[in-house]
Amino acid sequence: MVAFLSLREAVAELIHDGDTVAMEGFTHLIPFAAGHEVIRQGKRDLTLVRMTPDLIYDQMIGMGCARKLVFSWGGNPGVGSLHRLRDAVERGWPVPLALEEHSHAAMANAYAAGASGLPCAIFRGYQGTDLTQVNPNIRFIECPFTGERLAAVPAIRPDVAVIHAQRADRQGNVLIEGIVGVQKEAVLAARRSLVTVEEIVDDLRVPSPNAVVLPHWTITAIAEVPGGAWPSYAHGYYTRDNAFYTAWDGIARDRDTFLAWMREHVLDAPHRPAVARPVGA
Amino acid sequence: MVAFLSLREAVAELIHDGDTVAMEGFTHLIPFAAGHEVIRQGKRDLTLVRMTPDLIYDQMIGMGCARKLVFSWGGNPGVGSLHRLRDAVERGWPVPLALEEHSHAAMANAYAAGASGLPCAIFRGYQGTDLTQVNPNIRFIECPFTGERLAAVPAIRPDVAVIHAQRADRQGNVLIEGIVGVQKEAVLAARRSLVTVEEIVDDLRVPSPNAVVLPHWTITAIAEVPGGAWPSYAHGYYTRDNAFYTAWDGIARDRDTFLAWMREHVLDAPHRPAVARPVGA
Amino acid sequence: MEYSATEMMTVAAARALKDDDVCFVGIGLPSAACNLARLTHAPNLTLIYESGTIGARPDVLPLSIGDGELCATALTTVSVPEMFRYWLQGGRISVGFLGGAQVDRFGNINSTVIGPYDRPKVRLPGAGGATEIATQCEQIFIIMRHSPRAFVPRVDFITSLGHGTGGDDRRRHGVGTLGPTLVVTDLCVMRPDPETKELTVVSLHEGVTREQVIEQTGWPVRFAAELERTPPPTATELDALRELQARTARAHARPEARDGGR
Amino acid sequence: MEYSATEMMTVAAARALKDDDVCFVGIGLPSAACNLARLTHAPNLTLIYESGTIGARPDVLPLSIGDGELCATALTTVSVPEMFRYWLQGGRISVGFLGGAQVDRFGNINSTVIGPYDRPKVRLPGAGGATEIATQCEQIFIIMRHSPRAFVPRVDFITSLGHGTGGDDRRRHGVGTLGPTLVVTDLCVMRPDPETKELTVVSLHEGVTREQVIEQTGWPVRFAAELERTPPPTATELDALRELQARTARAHARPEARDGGR
Repeated sequence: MVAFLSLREAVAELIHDGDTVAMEGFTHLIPFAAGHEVIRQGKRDLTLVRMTPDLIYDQMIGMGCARKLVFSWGGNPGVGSLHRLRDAVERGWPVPLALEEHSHAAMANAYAAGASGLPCAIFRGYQGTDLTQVNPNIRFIECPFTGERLAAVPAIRPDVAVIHAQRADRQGNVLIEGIVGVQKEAVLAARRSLVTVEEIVDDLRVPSPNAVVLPHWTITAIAEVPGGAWPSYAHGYYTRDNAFYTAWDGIARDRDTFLAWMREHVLDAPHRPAVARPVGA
Repeated sequence: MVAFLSLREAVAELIHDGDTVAMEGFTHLIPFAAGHEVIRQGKRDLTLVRMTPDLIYDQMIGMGCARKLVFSWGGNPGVGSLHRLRDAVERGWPVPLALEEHSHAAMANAYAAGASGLPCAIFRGYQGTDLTQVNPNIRFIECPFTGERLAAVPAIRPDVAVIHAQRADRQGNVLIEGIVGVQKEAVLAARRSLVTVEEIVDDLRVPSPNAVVLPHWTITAIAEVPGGAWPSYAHGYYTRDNAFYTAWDGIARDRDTFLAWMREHVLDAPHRPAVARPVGA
Repeated sequence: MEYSATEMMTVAAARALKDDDVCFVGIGLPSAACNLARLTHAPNLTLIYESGTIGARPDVLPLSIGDGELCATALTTVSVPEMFRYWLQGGRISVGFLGGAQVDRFGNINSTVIGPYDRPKVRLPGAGGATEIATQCEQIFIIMRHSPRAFVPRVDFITSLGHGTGGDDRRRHGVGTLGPTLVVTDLCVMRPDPETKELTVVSLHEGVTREQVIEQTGWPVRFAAELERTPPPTATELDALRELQARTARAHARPEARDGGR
Repeated sequence: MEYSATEMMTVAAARALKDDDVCFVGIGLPSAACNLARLTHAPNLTLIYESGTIGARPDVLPLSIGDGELCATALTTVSVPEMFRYWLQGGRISVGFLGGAQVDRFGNINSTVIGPYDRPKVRLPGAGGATEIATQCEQIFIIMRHSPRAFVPRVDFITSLGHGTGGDDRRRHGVGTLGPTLVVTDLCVMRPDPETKELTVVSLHEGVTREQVIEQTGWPVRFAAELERTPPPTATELDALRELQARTARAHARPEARDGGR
């Protein structure tokens, strides 16, 4: 039965030190507020899984929550590097970060395999790339009909999936609309799931019979967190704060500036999503 | 470039004797009018692929269009047997019919593999069933990570996919809504594709950014055929003619009654979809 | 209140479903039982049809697995590949509800052929979703009319694995789910013996004798030591079922109007 | 009309796209070139971003691969697994448009690390979609600024296979697509030699000398026998590009209003 909890309660109950956590949202609907709560609660030794680590994992890595990152593209989209991710990888600050590195195709297939209850995914990929030299979780099988060599990766089965969505109804059914990324797959692949939503409503207002809807019995907990995807966006609610993404480059480049920003906007600001604040730096 | 053709032209140009043809639509949006045109044009030696052969393949098989059927459930849903299919299998009338028989899970995965450009699909299935004894296209592989034995089937890659959809816009983009079955996969898996639609419109009226839409550059030909899914149905246009499905049992049970019905409603009724006619028998 | 054996069977099957079950529904008898459960004691029961409809709440019973009524009343409708990959194989279904032409003493089901595969006496519809429903749902309920032709010592063709050759044979096929835990017929309720997995009569419907069951079963059927009597249908159950069947008959007989849009 | 080297590069890249191409678009320079093509000679060009947006027609350039503008203007938006399975791996894309940190003489691209993988000098973002874009699109166009650090004899890490070690090495990896057929830089246009597959300068932009290209290339670069001059940007091209860039700058600088819905 889905539980309607506060964000603080939900993160405390669902996410434990050492867990494998997938916080998904492909550019859109990134669960930033939930990431900030993970930081405030001082979670440690997480294995973070995410196709595009983005600012949310830059912040969590910079605050020392993670010991391993499974990913396929780790940048600030259209801006440049994730400086906290690089600092952790290149200089072990604040703690060393192990990497398991894939391509998007591999991660997307691995999530789909996780949602499908399969142990692995097969796809045509990874030919001629050096990624096969540095990631032992990339293997190959032969098609039993054609003999073609196909890539295989293990399914992603996180302990917890965390996503942000537009809205839930009072039964706990959730609607996701727009760029839907791998969120449905992440929730279905995970043992537990937390969905933060812009609003909880009487009528889910599903636009079509084929809309992306997660039934309540696939979700562990829902927390209403308006603005919970800022500085990413929620289609139909608010747009992406591209200016903040650009500003983050300056904030995150330096350890002290970063820590000051995190203190002011996350650590000392419990429970209030950062959305209402002016762009920092 | 998608071609807007009459149904007669489209079937003549796209479907050739000996082709492998997948006419899909899972209970909903079954392309009956296109099937009738195939019968009228006297196509022969087709390998027919379809998860649920339904009345459409019962008619085509009964009229001698097919030499092989790849399928997973061959009945008149909720009514009983497909008598023409059984007559072809059990007594070779009007021509013998070879069967390649799967489960739904296998066919659905095989279509998805075809759409994905893969040579095969893997899934967890077929354990302990005798289907593995009668279908050499069911094989097994080992997961390279866990050693688990997983079923494998070849991808479905038809020469032609034929589907019926609600509407197309004048560029040839197609909207499918409701029970969407494996139609998108069938079109993407096929070398050529024919989409019959209820109407061609200026504005596709897409209900959501995540609606099921086939871009025009994935389709070979579009034919406007209002009522083209009757006696199945088109969500938003007309409902399923369950009474006709029930009546079909009596029509198809006997070779002569069947031939008489086909003559009156299909062979001698070129180009007019049967939708407007009263239920036969 | 008088009732038919089919009504008793449908009611007994419906009762086995719990309010929080997620049920993969076959067409025909399973669909009637599942919807009866939803209309009586299990209003939150989630019904999933292999056509892709999740959380369907049909007002009338569908004739096919994909009637418009299912999609129109569902929470959401997904593609068929997604249904079999994310929902069934993904391990999300608690109960798979199946029928078939033959079931054997170990709960294996045949819906493919009577007689040899290459020269069938009767060509049946085939597997559909049943092969993987049988192995991927947490447990399987079977509903079938009792007859010696249907309840056979060994099915002619295993379409859907039950308990195989009995005992832990199911495990030997690499299948971790429970398999058939319940068979409801028009005469009785059967469950697999905990050890041998042979289907055993645990409850006789009102007015049914052991002899009748023995006569209608193709193997020397066993009875539980503490054989129960199935409680007869209540008035509430019968009313709900009959209203559902009446609505359904009216809906399917009607040559339906095309609702235009053109 | 005056123009910058970056403008020349973007225009030259845009020109390579045809009206009926289906283009998988990387963010940054590729996105600018693809949208310029769409706004000039190729109005029907289909742009696909890996976020799942098919047929996007953004009015301003997206900062990320998944800005709301892409979804709002797209024909349809699919899930990311579907994008990589049905659309990219499905063989539906005619041109993949990539950038990177390093490209080598055989068109292999590095966007992973400078230096050794375990002790990187610079940790780059990584593959993203590029690894499979490089092998699954019919052909690949590369757009990168020319410098000896970027145009290297051999990339430190092959993120995206180009022509491997040259010749038919790509085939030896089981890859049947054409791979990089065009490299556009701020100095010139390069194409692989038909035999050796070594990137060869086929056209110099206006005002650029052979010496400049030699200086900015990390290997002894070859020039085509019939070396062409890239036609300079037309006023139409420059106007369209500058208006696009100006709209984009305004849009991204603005702290955007939340548009409510509640």
